[in-house]
Amino acid sequence: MRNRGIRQGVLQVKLLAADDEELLKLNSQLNLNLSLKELKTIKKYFQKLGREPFDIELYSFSQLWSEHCRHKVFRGLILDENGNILVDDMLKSYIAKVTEELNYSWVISFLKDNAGLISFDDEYSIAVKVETHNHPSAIDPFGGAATGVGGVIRDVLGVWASPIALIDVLCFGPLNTPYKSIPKGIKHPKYLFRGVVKGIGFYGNNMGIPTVAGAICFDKGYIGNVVVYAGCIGLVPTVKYGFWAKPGDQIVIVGNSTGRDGIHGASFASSILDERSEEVSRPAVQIPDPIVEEKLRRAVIKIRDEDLASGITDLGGGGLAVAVVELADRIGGGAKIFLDKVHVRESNLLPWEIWISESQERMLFSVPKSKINRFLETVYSENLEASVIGEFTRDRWIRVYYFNNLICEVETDFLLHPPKIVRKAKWSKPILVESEFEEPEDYGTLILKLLSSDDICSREPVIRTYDHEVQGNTVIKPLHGFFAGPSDAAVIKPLNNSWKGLVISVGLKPWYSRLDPYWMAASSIDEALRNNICVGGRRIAILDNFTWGNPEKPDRLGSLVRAVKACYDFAKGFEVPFISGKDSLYNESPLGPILETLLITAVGIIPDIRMAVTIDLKASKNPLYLTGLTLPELGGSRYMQIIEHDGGSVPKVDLKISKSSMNLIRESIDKGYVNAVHDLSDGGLGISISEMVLSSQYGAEIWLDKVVSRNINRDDFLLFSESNGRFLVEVKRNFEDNFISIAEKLGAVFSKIGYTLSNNCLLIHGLKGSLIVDLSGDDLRNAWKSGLRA
Amino acid sequence: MVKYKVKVEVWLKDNLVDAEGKMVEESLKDLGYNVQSVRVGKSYSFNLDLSNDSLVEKVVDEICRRLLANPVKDKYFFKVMRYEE
Amino acid sequence: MVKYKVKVEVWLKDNLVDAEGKMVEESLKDLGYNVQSVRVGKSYSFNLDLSNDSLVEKVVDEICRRLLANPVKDKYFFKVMRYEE
Amino acid sequence: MNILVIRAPGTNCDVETVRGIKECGLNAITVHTDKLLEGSIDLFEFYALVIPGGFSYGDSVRAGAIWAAKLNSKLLNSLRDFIDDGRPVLGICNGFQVLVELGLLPGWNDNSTPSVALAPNISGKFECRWINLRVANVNNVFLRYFSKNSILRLPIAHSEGRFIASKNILSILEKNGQIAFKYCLPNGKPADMLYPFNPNGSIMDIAGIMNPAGNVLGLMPHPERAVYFWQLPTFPSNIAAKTYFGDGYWIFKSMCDYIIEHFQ
Ligand SMILES: Nc1ncnc2c1ncn2[C@@H]1O[C@H](COP(=O)(O)OP(=O)(O)O)[C@@H](O)[C@H]1O
Ligand SMILES: [Mg+2]
Repeated sequence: MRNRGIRQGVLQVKLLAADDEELLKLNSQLNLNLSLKELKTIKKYFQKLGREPFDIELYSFSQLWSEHCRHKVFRGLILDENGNILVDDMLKSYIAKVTEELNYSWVISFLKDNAGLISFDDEYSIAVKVETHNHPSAIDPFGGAATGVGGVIRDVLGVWASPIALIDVLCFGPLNTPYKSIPKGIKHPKYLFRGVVKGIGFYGNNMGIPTVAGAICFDKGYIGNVVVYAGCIGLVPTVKYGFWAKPGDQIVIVGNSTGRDGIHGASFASSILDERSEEVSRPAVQIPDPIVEEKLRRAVIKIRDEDLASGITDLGGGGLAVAVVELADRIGGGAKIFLDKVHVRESNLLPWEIWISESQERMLFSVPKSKINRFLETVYSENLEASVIGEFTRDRWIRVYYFNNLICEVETDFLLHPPKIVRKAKWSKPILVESEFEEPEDYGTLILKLLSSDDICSREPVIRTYDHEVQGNTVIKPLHGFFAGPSDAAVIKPLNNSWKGLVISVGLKPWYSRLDPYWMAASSIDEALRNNICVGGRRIAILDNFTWGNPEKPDRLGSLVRAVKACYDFAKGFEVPFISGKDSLYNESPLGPILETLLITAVGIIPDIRMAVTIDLKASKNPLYLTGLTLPELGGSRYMQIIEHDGGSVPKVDLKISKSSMNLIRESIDKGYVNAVHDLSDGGLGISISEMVLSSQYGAEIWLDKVVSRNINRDDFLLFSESNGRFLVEVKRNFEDNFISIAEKLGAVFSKIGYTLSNNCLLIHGLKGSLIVDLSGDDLRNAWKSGLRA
Repeated sequence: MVKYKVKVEVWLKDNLVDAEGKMVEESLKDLGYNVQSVRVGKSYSFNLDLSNDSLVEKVVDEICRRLLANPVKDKYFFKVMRYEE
Repeated sequence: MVKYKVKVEVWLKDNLVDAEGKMVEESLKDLGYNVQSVRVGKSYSFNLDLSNDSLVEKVVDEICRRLLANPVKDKYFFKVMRYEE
Repeated sequence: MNILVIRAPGTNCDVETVRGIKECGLNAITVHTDKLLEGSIDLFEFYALVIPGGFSYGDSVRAGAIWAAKLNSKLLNSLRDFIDDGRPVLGICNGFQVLVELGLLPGWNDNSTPSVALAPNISGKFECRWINLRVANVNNVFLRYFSKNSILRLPIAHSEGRFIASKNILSILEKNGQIAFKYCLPNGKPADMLYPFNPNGSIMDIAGIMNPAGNVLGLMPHPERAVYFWQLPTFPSNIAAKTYFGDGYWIFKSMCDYIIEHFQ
């Protein structure tokens, strides 16, 4: 099949005469991860060129046409069971459409660059990107998670922004999963948890970027596949964001030397984990070195401020191959690359390995010839290595040389346009039996049990291992107040001469996917926005990150389409644009597909951080209001999980109720009518009120018969329903009337359910009027702080 | 049950640039020592209990490959010694 | 000029809790291995050129005290071996 | 009257440190260590030296060791002259580690091998949290705005902060009044090694020490992260109390006012 090529280190591959079977054999021999249709398209292309390809050319396709780089499924044509078109290009028809239709002037760049950009004030913009790094973290949790953080930081550097905050969202199997139940080749959740948390902290702490928000959840749907999302937020003077590269500009690679680590990362990220993954995939895992990236950050900012480059991009999935081709495309041209010029870390690298290596901490620049000396001086002054490896050309060809031999010559356009894929999707509503059960007797114990469960308890053992204060701009911290209670969102004050702040929050409700991925997505959006609004956020933009199973299976794709459809419906309904996102598919293991997971990240602004509101109660004798409607929506709730029942109805989103609730909170924060706000989320009213009390020196007394609800006549449903669109508010008593009149003006659903107390305790009266919960702040705190000891 | 004392050393493979080693080399030169080819590795020592019939070399090798070393970039050696309490 | 190959090992003193060792121990236990008393150390290997009359042990000890170990918390061992190129 | 904030690869708290100093009315600039070693910048143009936090050289060998070796090779004598001249030197977190590795703290002999150490935290983890500190001695350049036994709230963020010294050394430190801060309970009682009040297992709860003359201070907590009211974990409740500055501000302010008085 293969012949020794004439050129050193390069093999010519016999493709032109290969039949389908031989193509597939070649595919697996070279580890290309391409489909037959793609292989045939490539074969036809080389028939047209009239020559056999070199291995490096095939590897280029393997990277550039990977799911990871091209979003083939999201861009594909999806048919229903009968072969009718369900949707063509989900990215365009659902996600981008929201942003296009809303057409806000403050959205600077969406869904096209390394990160999405929104304006912050007249001078600055905010860049945001969230990445998944599931596969590498499953194999090597420390290295995988660390390089996930490193990669997303480079995405933000890749739009000339300086990183100011990080977020991480992690999903693991239950920590108490029995060892015996774990298939071979898969690591225990505890091991993954420790390694991932350590890796994330390692990278962010070393770089000096505060990790300010995130989420952690546990579910048996993650035993086979772990989820690691890492996000980065950056700040850039708006005029400095842009791309000015022209043909003739020099291509410079800066940073770490290139090695054999991370070869095939992009195609690995689009394949399925199995028993062999640990051995086979280890090479795909990269080695993190945050100190090099710290130097890169300084260099990028200097280069930006002194206008020394005309373009920048990170070297991520697919390495040089992908970065060079994409930049060439943005210029509308091609590129000439001399691979022997790349600074390498090991001596015996093959040219194709240099071309697709994913060694970390490297960035690619285009530099006008006239500035190249000053550019290099700047880079060297930070003790970084750099190599000029080629230049951009006017003609639309990618030409790669190795010691004067031309070893790759393919058109830019062809490299960027894999054949469109067509896939079948189907979704059928799961048949769930409604379970019936008695009301519990002892609500106090139940609340403590929920508070101490791994899903709800304090994330302190994790959060404390992340530096969330470095840079000195973290106003609302993930754990805030005298008792370090759980914040709904983080607030950053990025500029010294302005009180304006940035509000960062997340929404994550994957366990609702079992009931309906549509309402799972809607609930995630509602939660991300709620959390943001609680502290005073507004003008919110969001990001979507999907983690799903094998899209070649119609049921997996069917649920994906439903979730993406909800993203359109509710982002549009809430009038919040998508500015960036990412999908990670093929998350499968011998245990089946991963629990379908959508992370919504929300970034808002607050005009003056001095108005920011936290969840801790701030005085006694103030009224406590609950906004929004409580429905018997306990499907997938934390309550049902803890009493081990399935079924129930999934929380839906009523746009009108949610929006009026949110507007009420925002206006009352603006006017200074409220002291504390917390949204109702995991564990419902019972847990939210507990969290407010355990965060403060004051207490609360509430009456469940005052809660506005429909079709509920049980205390447990009132306490633990997870209906969306609800907030608990401590209103300043002398502004109570003002609060009510805003609520009425907005047509919000709301009621006064109780008061704050001077004693640090929680009292809850049930429907029958009797006291069903009587707990001290210490009881609540001790329970809440007792969990997550891995 | 058999008890072993194990010592493992993990080094970056020889053909890979050792960034930490270079840094240490520079510092030692700054301090006036005439050193070359500095490489930095990690050492581990631990006690290991095995059931009678397991092969200690095989288990320690597995430990190295799964946790202590990344076979793609690292080389490793180990020594085992049986002991009684 | 005399040439030496030097190997140094640095470990936290026995009476100090080795936190990294504890973490490694937990991870190994998570992976199902029955290990105890894990300790983690650092190793250095380098070549050293000395003028004929200097005492190699003295120089290497100085290197350890000045850079590779902090004698307040670390213990260290080294081996030196003369070699010809 | 400029203050020098030096950095090395991996330093990452320089920007907010400069900001904190400027808030007190003096100017501060950040300079790469290489510039000082090359000699293109002269230490004596500055009236104080601040070594900020971060992970210099990736904490290779051990935290602060490589940076200390760099400074040791070319600058140690100038640093000693600088200190003998009464100019303040402040080491924060990684900077504290560097001062210890250089032997400039405790700073009572000319031997540059360290006599104390900052070992990995006993928890085995990086710890980022707000802690309480009790001021043990105010007769120095940095703590003039506090009284003895006042309680400070500052954040820590490190993985190698466990202060270690022999009994003998500890008794000299105590005798000389060189212990600047100790970790304590919120009510000011000794933390007595209790985690997380003593967050890293430091012997005698020691969080910071100084030289006998009181112009060199090293501490694990980060004053630059406690300069403004909005950086404090008690925000927004503290707005009502009209506290504008946090305890970190007063450390910088003390240093700056000292410089103005002594060198202007
Ligand atoms: N993995 C994590 N990394 C950083 N911060 C986290 C992480 N997990 C949770 N947090 C933070 O802890 C606080 C409480 O989290 P959580 O209880 O999940 O909040 P909510 O229920 O409002 O989503 C939030 O500020 C959140 O950002
Ligand atoms: Mg919340």
